[in-house]
Parts: sequence; C-alpha cells; structure tokens
Amino acid sequence: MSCAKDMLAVEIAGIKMKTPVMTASGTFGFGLEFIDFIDLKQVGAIVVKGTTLVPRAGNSGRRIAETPAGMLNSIGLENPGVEEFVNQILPQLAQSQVPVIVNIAGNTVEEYGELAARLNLPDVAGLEINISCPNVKQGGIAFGTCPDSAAQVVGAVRVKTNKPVIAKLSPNVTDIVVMAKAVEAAGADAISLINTLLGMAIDIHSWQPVLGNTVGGLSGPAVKPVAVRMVWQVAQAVHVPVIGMGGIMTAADAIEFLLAGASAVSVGTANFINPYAAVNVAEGIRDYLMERGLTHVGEIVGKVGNCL
Amino acid sequence: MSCAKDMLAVEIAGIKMKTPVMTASGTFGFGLEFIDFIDLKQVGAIVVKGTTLVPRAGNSGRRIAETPAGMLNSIGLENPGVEEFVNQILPQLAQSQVPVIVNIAGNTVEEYGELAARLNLPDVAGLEINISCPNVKQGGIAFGTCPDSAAQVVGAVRVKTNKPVIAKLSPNVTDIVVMAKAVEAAGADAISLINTLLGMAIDIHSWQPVLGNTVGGLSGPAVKPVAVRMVWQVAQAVHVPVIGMGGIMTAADAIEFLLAGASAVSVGTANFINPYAAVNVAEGIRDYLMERGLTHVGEIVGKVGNCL
Amino acid sequence: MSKTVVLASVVRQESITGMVKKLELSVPEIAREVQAGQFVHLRVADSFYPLLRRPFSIADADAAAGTITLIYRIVGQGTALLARLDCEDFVDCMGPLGTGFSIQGEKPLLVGGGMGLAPLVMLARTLCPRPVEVLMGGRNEQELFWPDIFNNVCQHTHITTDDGSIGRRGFTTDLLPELLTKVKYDIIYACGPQAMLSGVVKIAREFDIPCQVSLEEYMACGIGACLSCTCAVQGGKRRKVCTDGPVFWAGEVIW
Amino acid sequence: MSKTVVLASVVRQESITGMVKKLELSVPEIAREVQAGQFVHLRVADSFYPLLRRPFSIADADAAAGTITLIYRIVGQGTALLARLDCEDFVDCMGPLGTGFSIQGEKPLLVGGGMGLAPLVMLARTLCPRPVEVLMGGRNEQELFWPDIFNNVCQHTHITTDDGSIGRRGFTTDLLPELLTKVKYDIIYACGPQAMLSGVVKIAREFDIPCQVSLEEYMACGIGACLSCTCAVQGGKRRKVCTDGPVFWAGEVIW
Ligand SMILES: Cc1cc2nc3c(=O)[nH]c(=O)nc-3n(C[C@H](O)[C@H](O)[C@H](O)COP(=O)(O)OP(=O)(O)OC[C@H]3O[C@@H](n4cnc5c(N)ncnc54)[C@H](O)[C@@H]3O)c2cc1C
Ligand SMILES: Cc1cc2nc3c(=O)[nH]c(=O)nc-3n(C[C@H](O)[C@H](O)[C@H](O)COP(=O)(O)OP(=O)(O)OC[C@H]3O[C@@H](n4cnc5c(N)ncnc54)[C@H](O)[C@@H]3O)c2cc1C
Ligand SMILES: Cc1cc2nc3c(=O)[nH]c(=O)nc-3n(C[C@H](O)[C@H](O)[C@H](O)COP(=O)(O)O)c2cc1C
Ligand SMILES: Cc1cc2nc3c(=O)[nH]c(=O)nc-3n(C[C@H](O)[C@H](O)[C@H](O)COP(=O)(O)O)c2cc1C
Ligand code: FES
Ligand code: FES
Repeated sequence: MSCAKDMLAVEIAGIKMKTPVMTASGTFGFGLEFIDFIDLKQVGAIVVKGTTLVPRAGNSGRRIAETPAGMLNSIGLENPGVEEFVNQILPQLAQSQVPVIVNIAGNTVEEYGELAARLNLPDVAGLEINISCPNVKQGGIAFGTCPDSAAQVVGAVRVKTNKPVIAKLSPNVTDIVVMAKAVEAAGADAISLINTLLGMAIDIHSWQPVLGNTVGGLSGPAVKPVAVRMVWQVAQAVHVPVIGMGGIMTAADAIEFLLAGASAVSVGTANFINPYAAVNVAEGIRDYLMERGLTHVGEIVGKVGNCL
Repeated sequence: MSCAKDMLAVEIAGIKMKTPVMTASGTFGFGLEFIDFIDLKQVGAIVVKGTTLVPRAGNSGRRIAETPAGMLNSIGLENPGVEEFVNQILPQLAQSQVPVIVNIAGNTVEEYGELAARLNLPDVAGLEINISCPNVKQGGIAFGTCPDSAAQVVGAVRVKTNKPVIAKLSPNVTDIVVMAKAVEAAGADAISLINTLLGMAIDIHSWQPVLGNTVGGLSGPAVKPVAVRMVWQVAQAVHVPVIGMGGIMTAADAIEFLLAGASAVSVGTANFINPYAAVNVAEGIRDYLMERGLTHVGEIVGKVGNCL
Repeated sequence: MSKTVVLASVVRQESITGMVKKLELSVPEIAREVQAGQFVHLRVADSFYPLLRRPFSIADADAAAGTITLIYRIVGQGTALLARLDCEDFVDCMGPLGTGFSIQGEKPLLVGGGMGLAPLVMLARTLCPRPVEVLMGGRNEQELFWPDIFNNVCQHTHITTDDGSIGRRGFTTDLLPELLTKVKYDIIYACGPQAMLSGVVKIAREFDIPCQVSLEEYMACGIGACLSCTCAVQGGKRRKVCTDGPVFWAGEVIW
Repeated sequence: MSKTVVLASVVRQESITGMVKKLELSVPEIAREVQAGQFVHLRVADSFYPLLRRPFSIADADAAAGTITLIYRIVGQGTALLARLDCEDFVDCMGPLGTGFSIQGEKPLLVGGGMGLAPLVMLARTLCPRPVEVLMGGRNEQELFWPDIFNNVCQHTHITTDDGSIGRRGFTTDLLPELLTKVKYDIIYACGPQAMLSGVVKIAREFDIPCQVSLEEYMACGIGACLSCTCAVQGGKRRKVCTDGPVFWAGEVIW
C-alpha cells in the first residue's frame, strides 16, 4: 500500500517524522513565527534556535550580509535561555504536534550536560548538539573542529538524556569523516551537517568588516556543493542516520542530499526567502518519487552511483 | 610623483609586476589563449596551468558543473608535462614579456624538487607550489592539508631553486593559519590562497555524480567570503606577502582581498566569463585609488578596520 | 492581520527623481489589512542573485482599489532590479509585516528624513482629520520632492535642507525645538536616519512629548525567525525590528 | 579570424516549436568572419546565475547584413533566459570560436540529429553550389521542423523519425548504409548525439568515405584555457573541443 502520506514518513534516531524535511536551527525561529504560512504539522521536525543555559544577547552591530548566492550571519546565539524556552515557548510549540528538537550550545562540556538534563521533558523529541557555531568565541567552533572535544561534548549529553542525540558538525574541518566517527563513537544517534562555513565580507567604502563580529557563517545555495560532498563522505563512513543541509532551496536540492546518503534534510536559509519552503520541498520530493513509481523516500537514500 | 602606471606596480617576493592582478593557475591556460583579447603585458603575472613531471591526461568523464554562483571542476591536472612546457610553450610565452609563474604539482616530495630544478630557467619568474589540488588522488590534497608534509614539499622546492617560491594553500583545512605558518617557516617567499573547496553535485535524474571524478573543486563568487576570511587570517599571521584569490569577478572584489591583507590578487573563474577580467580588475583598482586620492595600491593593503 | 506571500502585479512604476521611484502594486490582501508603518518584503528576482528579500515601507494603500504604493531609492542591486519592473510584471510580495504606528493624540507632528518619509505619507492619511504637520529634512532641494506628496495629506510642511537650497538651512533637529516651542503638539512620529532619530528622541524627551520612532535594520526573514534585526531595549532585553517594530516608543529603545 | 566579445543586439527571436527557438543577432564582427561549424559563447544574464557562458553553433550568417542565426532548444536555465530576449535587447557574445568544417569533395552528405542539425544549415549554404543532401533524424514529426529550414540550402533531405511519424522509421544510422550504397557521396559531415556520431563514423569507415564530425562537450571558457572540454584522440593525446574542434576528422577521435 503506497498511500501518499506514508511515502514520506521517516524515523530518524527514534524520532517519527511525517516528512524527511526538517527546519534548520536558527532559520525557523521557534516555529511559531511561521504559523501564518504553514501548518507546522506538515514539517518533519522543527529544530529550534540554539539554546544556552543563560539568556544571550548575541553579537552587536550588523548581523547579516548578502553574498553571491549566499548570506553571512553572525547572530551570535541570541536566545532567551533554556528556562524561558522551557516555560514560555515549549508549551506553545508543543500544541502544534510537531516533533521539537532543541539545538543546544554551551561554553563548557558541563554546560552541554546541564542543558541536556534540563531538557529531559516530554515535549522535547530530541536534542541537536551545536558543537559548531562559528559565531561564538568561547566554545562552539572549538568543540566542533577537534574530534576529542566533540566526542566529550556528545558523551556529556549522552549520559544526561534518554532522548535521541543528534551531533551537528561544522564544515570548517580538514576531515569531516574523522569528526563524524568521533561523535558516532561517543554515542550520537544521528549526525546533522553542515553548519555554516566561516566567511567574511569587507565594505570597500568604509574599509570596515560588513559584520559587527568581523566574521560570520556562510549559508545558502553557495555552500551546497560542499555540503553534498560532506554528507556523501559521512554517510558512507558511519552507521547512524545523517541529516543533510546546506543550501537546500528546492526539492531537487533536497533529493541531491538524499541520494548522497542523508536520511532526512533540513531547510535553512530558504525559510527566509520562502516561508513555505519546508512544505514545498516535501511536496516536491513526493512528486519525484511518484513520477518514478517509488513508494518510499528511503528508496533513494544513498543511491548515488546506483541505477534507478 | 603619482604617475598612473606606478600606482599599480608591485613587487611580490622579488617578482616585479605592472599590476597586482595576476591570473590563477588553470584558469588562464598558458596565457596565449587570451592574446585575441588582451595584451598579456597588462597582466601582473601569469600563473600557468599546474605542470607535472610527466604529461597527464587528466580525469575522464564530465569535468565541469555549474553551481549557484560557482562552478565545480575536476580537470585532474591535465597538462603536457614539464618538458613540453619548457620546450614548446615557455619560449612563446616569454615573448609577451609578462612574468611567468609556473604552478607545479608532484606525486611525491622528490617530484616537486625535480620540477623546481627543471624550471630554473631565465624565462621563469617564480614557482607556485600546488600542494592543494583536490582533483588528484595521490598527493595533492594530502600535502595540502597536513602542515608537516606541506612544509616538506616547500623545503624540497626551496633547496632546488633560487626563484621566488609561492606556496598555494588549500582551503579544505581546519586551521589555515597553521598551514600558512608551516610553509612560511619552510621557506616560502609568498603564500597564495585559496585553491578550490572540495564539492560535489549529483544528477537527480540519472542518480550519478555530475562529475566523472565524483568530487571536484568549487570556485567562483560563491567561495569569495571563505577566501576573504582566510586571506585576512593568514595576512595577520605571516610576514611574507599574500596573494589572494577566490571568486574575484570585479575590482570591488579584488579590493576586498587587498583590504583583507593580500598584496596581490589572482583572477580565476572570471577569466572564463570575461576574458578581459584581469585587465578590467586592474583598471578598476586604479580608478578606486584615484577617486580616493591615493597614490599606490600598497596604501590599501591590509587596511580593513582602519579609516580611510 | 495575517501575513501572506502573494504575486503582486505592477500597476504603475514612475520616476520621482533620477534615483527615486514610486511603485504601485496590486495586492488586495495586503492593501486591505495594512496599517501605517508596516512594510512589505519583496523578492525582486526569481534567482539567487540577489538571494534575500528586500524590505520597503508601505508609503500608501488604497483598500478599495486593492493597491499599495512604495517609494524607494535605487541604492544597490535589489532596488535596481525593482526599478526595471514594468506595468503588468509580477513581484513576489510578503506582507503586511511588522507593527506600525499607534494612532493617538490630537495634534501630531511627523518628522522625517530621506526615505524615512515614505511611511509617514500613509501615517498622515491615517491621522486625518487631525491637523497633521510634517517636518522634513533632506540634503538639497532636488531630494525634497516630498512636499508635493504630502500636500494632499497634511496641513503644513516644515522644510530643512543641509544646504539651505529650500526651506531652513540645517537639520530637522535644528528646527524641531523651535516648532515645539511655538505649537503644542501632543505626539511626535519620527522616521529617518539613526542620527536624526536619536536627536528627535532627545528633544522630544526635553519637551516631554510622547514620541514613536520607526527603525531600520538589515533583515533576512522579516518575520521574526532569524534574529538578524534585533535591537537592545530597556530592561536588558532585545526586540525584533521586523515584528516588534519597526515602530517603537522612543523610551523603549536604547540609543 | 580573431575572437571578440561584443554586445550583440537581438534582431529577431521566433519560436519554431514550443521549445525550439530561432535567434537572429546583429554582430557584424562575427558575421563577417565566421566559418561553418564555428560557434558563439553567450553570457545570457548579467548575473552570477547562471555564471558561465553557453555555447551555440552558428546556424547561419549573413555577412552583408552583419547578422548570425542561432537555433536552440530550451533545456535549462540558460536557454530559458535566452528565450526571454526581445528585439533590441543585447546579449554578450563571444566568437567566432572553434575550428569549423573543412570544405572539400564534390558530393557531400550531411547527417544530423536533433539540435546537431543547426550548424549543418550554414555548412549546406557554404557547400553550394555542390549538390548537398541531408540525412536528418528526430524523435517525431513535431521535432522535425528542419526540412523547412534546409529546403533552401540543399538539394534533397532524407528523413528518419524514431516513431515513423514522418520519413523512414528508425535512426539515421539505419538509413545511412542504404544511401551510401545508392549514391557515391565523397564526404560525410555529421553532427548530433554521441550515439549517432559513433554509428555514422563506423558506417563511413566501412564504406571508406572521409567523415568529419562536430562534437559537443561541457565548456567553461570556450577558448582553450580551462581544459574542461578535452577529448582523447589517437596517439594517446587529448584535444580541445572548443578550439581544436568542435569539428574533427572521424579518424582522429576515439569512440
Ligand atoms: C522596515 C524597512 C523599511 C524600509 N523602507 C524603505 C522605503 O520605503 N524606501 C526605501 O527606499 N528604502 C527602504 N528601506 C531600505 C531598503 O530596504 C534598502 O534600500 C534596500 O533593501 C536596498 O537593497 P539593494 O539591494 O538595492 O541594496 P544593497 O546595498 O545591494 O543591499 C544589500 C543588502 O543590504 C540590505 N540593505 C541595504 N540598505 C538597507 C537599509 N537601508 N535598511 C535595511 N537593509 C538594507 C538589503 O536588504 C540587502 O540585504 C527600508 C528598510 C527597512 C528595514
Ligand atoms: C559547440 C557547441 C555547440 C552547441 N550548439 C547548440 C545549438 O546550436 N543549439 C542548441 O540548442 N544547443 C547547442 N549546444 C548545447 C547548448 O550549449 C546547451 O543546450 C546549453 O548550454 C544549455 O544551457 P542551459 O543553461 O539551458 O542548460 P543547463 O542544463 O541548465 O546547463 C547547465 C550547464 O551544462 C551545460 N550544458 C548543458 N547541455 C549541454 C550540451 N548539450 N552541451 C554542452 N554543454 C551543455 C551548460 O552550458 C551549462 O554550463 C551546443 C553545445 C556546444 C558545446
Ligand atoms: C541566521 C542563521 C542562524 C543560525 N543559527 C544557528 C544556531 O543557532 N544553531 C545551529 O546549530 N545552526 C545555526 N545556523 C546554521 C543552520 O542551521 C544551517 O546549518 C546552515 O545555515 C546551513 O543550511 P542552509 O544553507 O540551508 O541555511 C544558523 C544559520 C543562519 C543562516
Ligand atoms: C578549471 C580550473 C582549473 C584549475 N586548475 C588549477 C591548477 O592546475 N593548479 C592550481 O593550483 N589551481 C588550479 N585551479 C584553482 C584556481 O587557480 C583558483 O585557486 C581557484 O579557482 C579560486 O579562484 P576563482 O574562484 O577566482 O576561480 C583551477 C581552477 C579552475 C576553475
Ligand atoms: S528579520 Fe529575521 S528576525 Fe527580524
Ligand atoms: S572550454 Fe575551456 S578549454 Fe575548451
């Protein structure tokens, strides 16, 4: 029986999703910002903005810049802190009946553990460990580029939660496979990638960096080839599911990631341009499968190099 | 005296150039392909296609793919080999009176040394060591992502030549500064960056990688923010001049690199779209300097964060 | 007042000065709902170049005709592409976005500089039949095409130019104290460059007159999801210019 | 025969079928110089999207009028943008590029499939007054609008379609041996899909008739600088389709 609904349903690390199309942390707010446009239930899972133990004001000065087919951001993890998230935001979001994955970021290994403990709540479907934010000086990227510290962070979270743990990798590394294997060995149930590439833009009129924070994270279509390559490398090297992202604007982009080996994908920057993006992408994947007489999205995962 | 000609003249590692705008290896052939369009003397220096000891046929299958604001290539270092270059091509190129820099690539440390020895010729202005080609399985990228092997390659070239030695870095590393310091310590007279980012594209109709070689190098405007960031990081960390490249299409792009700390720039992918690009970029830099009452391009190098 | 994304068709595009244009769009869903001070977020090309939407204040709206008017300056690539649109072309339009002006008081003074005058046109119309006065500043006579636009919707315009080519020479903030001394305005609405706004806010505070300001920030999403546009407010908090604003009470913002 | 980059103005753009269009460009520098089999490399948008130029065979040229004609199929984003060009629009045009057909023999047979027929139009005109015959193949009648185009420039057209909706049912390579048996052609010129070309080359070899083929490859620069387009040739060497080709002697290419 190939009912249109089931075609897209996936289970990633125990999280049941109606579609393999999630929304990327930091690009979909807390989901509620999109209710004028879409029914949140139509999204596979919402990964909320990076959450820290204490509230963060983020970086000062200009926070975004447009680049060719991409954008730089240096939000700097502005967020209301885990308490406010748990008390004010999560109850609202829970009503929309979509799996909520909390993206967590700490300054120390212990902070990651504490965040995990604090989020052991029924309304939380899983945790995504942001060991790769390029916009926070302490921690963040440092954890994300060294396999040992990345593994430590994942381990600290692992012991504090029974939720599915997703490790989100930074692309700013020499060997993404080493990072992936390290977090897998440390107990990650899934791996998501890529976070943003570290970039910079300079205003040639003022001679100043465009971003207040000087450097920022590059996202959008420009990074897609790098992201597809890394997903392909990692998917072959690990046994846990991979969540692919980086420049997905259309269903065709998402299908590239699925063929490369991603079991699910996340839509990021595209949400800013098209608030229906996550839903449109899922619909496009369904059309693609139906046109080819396929019955489930899993049939294309990792199939690059094979024949249809 | 601020004669319009002198404004742009620079000397990089002892190589005297009329303008700080060079052409990037692999994107300008052997220069002669452009004589219908420009007078080669108007180019700062020509960096020729990566040259190996023995001729190479390069990769089979499709070699380029377009990506958002960028392109992937997997030429695989097709080149006629150093003998034919020296005997057939160099004499012709020498007549155009433009500094010729030879980009060299080897499979072993010894091969790099041999290439350097073979190129100790009056018509060669300098050597650029390609330790960063993502399209060749053996060697290449391996040297480019490990500081020790990169240093070994530079050292091997250094002892075999009295020409200026430019080390070309790969962006596919966790810490570009470590790589830069390693090649500087090993005797590089200048550092050029960035080579291409490793990427991949998949044809969703055929399920095959678009490139015959599966992965390829990403270049063009898409990579500019990453390149500017790396040039900025490296320029602050080393004492040798930096040659910046990655997505330069216009004078404005080039000026970003100069402000970030590059003493010269290379135009790459842009040559394919606009064969006059290197000349146009130089002219645009001159206009920029004149509008601001500056007398020499050196006055803007590394000035990001300063006030005009 | 729900937000939508619609393909708006171009009803009219005309030049006001060389670089300033007026664009009238047919987009009934938004024309019906919009309140003064809100904005639309346009996708100017069906391409990744430019990638992001561009925010523009709604300078005027005609609910009956189903149209909105934008007044914009060509400053870069996005606005250059917008300027190429012809009658009957379509543009992807998201709106109405943001929180507009709060209508109150009986004797309002509107203070605007540069393109900040755009949202004040609709505000002036909305404030009718109150006796609206507008204090407007610009670099020179050429840039001050605004009196023609405001003449229908306000009682009086006070003008300053940097070079004195028309109106009083100087900034709006030079003339403002004088106006506030002469007339008992009971509310000030301001929109324009940051420097002007902070000056206006300071003077309003001195004269103890309530003041609302409309801010500008670099925006990616326009709907509160990306946090690119937040600004620091009193109480150590931050608010989003795209949803909590662009209009804020002066006392809330930290200058 | 030097290469240039010029802004060519659109003289005429018309639809041949739903997806195939004919574009006439005013570009005297190229129209004057071009030889049959050469191509132009167009920048279809002043944007990074698409980034690279697009190669198109010159289907015909009028040196006196200073125009060239392209016949192209809309297959992706670049050709879709090209199709939007109107009369008097400009397009950045590089050419003439490549090495065209070598004109020889007295009784030529031209063999073309799909869009590979485009360069054969100009070739047929160039071969005049020789008695030119064209063997053309396509999927179905609809796609075979080519006879109309060739009627002025050749003596006879032989047609095959995959579905037999017009002409002989089958491929050009099915009909070719028959033609070669009947008539003593002394040269074959072929352009079309790889599979067709290798078939034609094999048959030409069997019949011992000299054969030139025009190849297609993915191209970045179009002028021999990037090596994206090289193909293996006899003697263990590689040659550039963009400069050494697109036309090669059949014996040179490795199939
Ligand atoms: C709420 C709001 C209302 C606005 N209303 C108007 C209006 O009514 N009329 C008008 O002429 N302009 C208005 N602006 C400014 C307008 O958005 C910019 O001029 C426009 O985005 C420039 O785009 P560009 O591609 O031409 O310029 P570029 O400089 O090429 O743009 C590069 C990037 O910077 C952003 N940007 C550039 N200038 C501004 C700016 N001043 N404010 C915010 N982002 C900017 C762009 O959106 C883009 O992301 C408004 C801005 C905001 C935030
Ligand atoms: C020498 C030469 C002459 C040609 N002459 C004609 C002609 O007369 N009429 C015609 O309809 N087509 C011709 N083609 C094919 C034409 O170049 C492509 O159809 C066109 O580039 C597609 O661009 P797109 O953006 O619409 O497609 P996309 O598929 O989006 O293009 C993506 C990339 O692939 C390249 N590409 C796609 N298809 C081809 C192809 N078949 N050959 C080479 N590159 C391709 C594009 O140039 C671009 O770089 C010729 C190709 C070559 C090499
Ligand atoms: C404005 C912005 C904010 C982001 N914030 C976060 C964050 O808080 N945590 C995180 O793990 N990733 C964050 N990201 C990265 C995205 O989740 C995603 O990994 C990246 O943008 C690549 O996907 P895309 O190209 O589709 O945007 C952010 C990205 C953007 C553009
Ligand atoms: C088609 C192609 C071939 C290249 N070949 C070489 C090469 O042989 N040696 C090398 O060091 N870099 C090579 N490069 C990298 C360029 O020199 C340059 O570092 C890179 O493209 C970034 O610059 P760009 O974005 O301006 O193209 C090649 C790039 C392209 C696009
Ligand atoms: S623009 Fe995204 S939160 Fe305001
Ligand atoms: S297309 Fe660049 S060498 Fe042929």
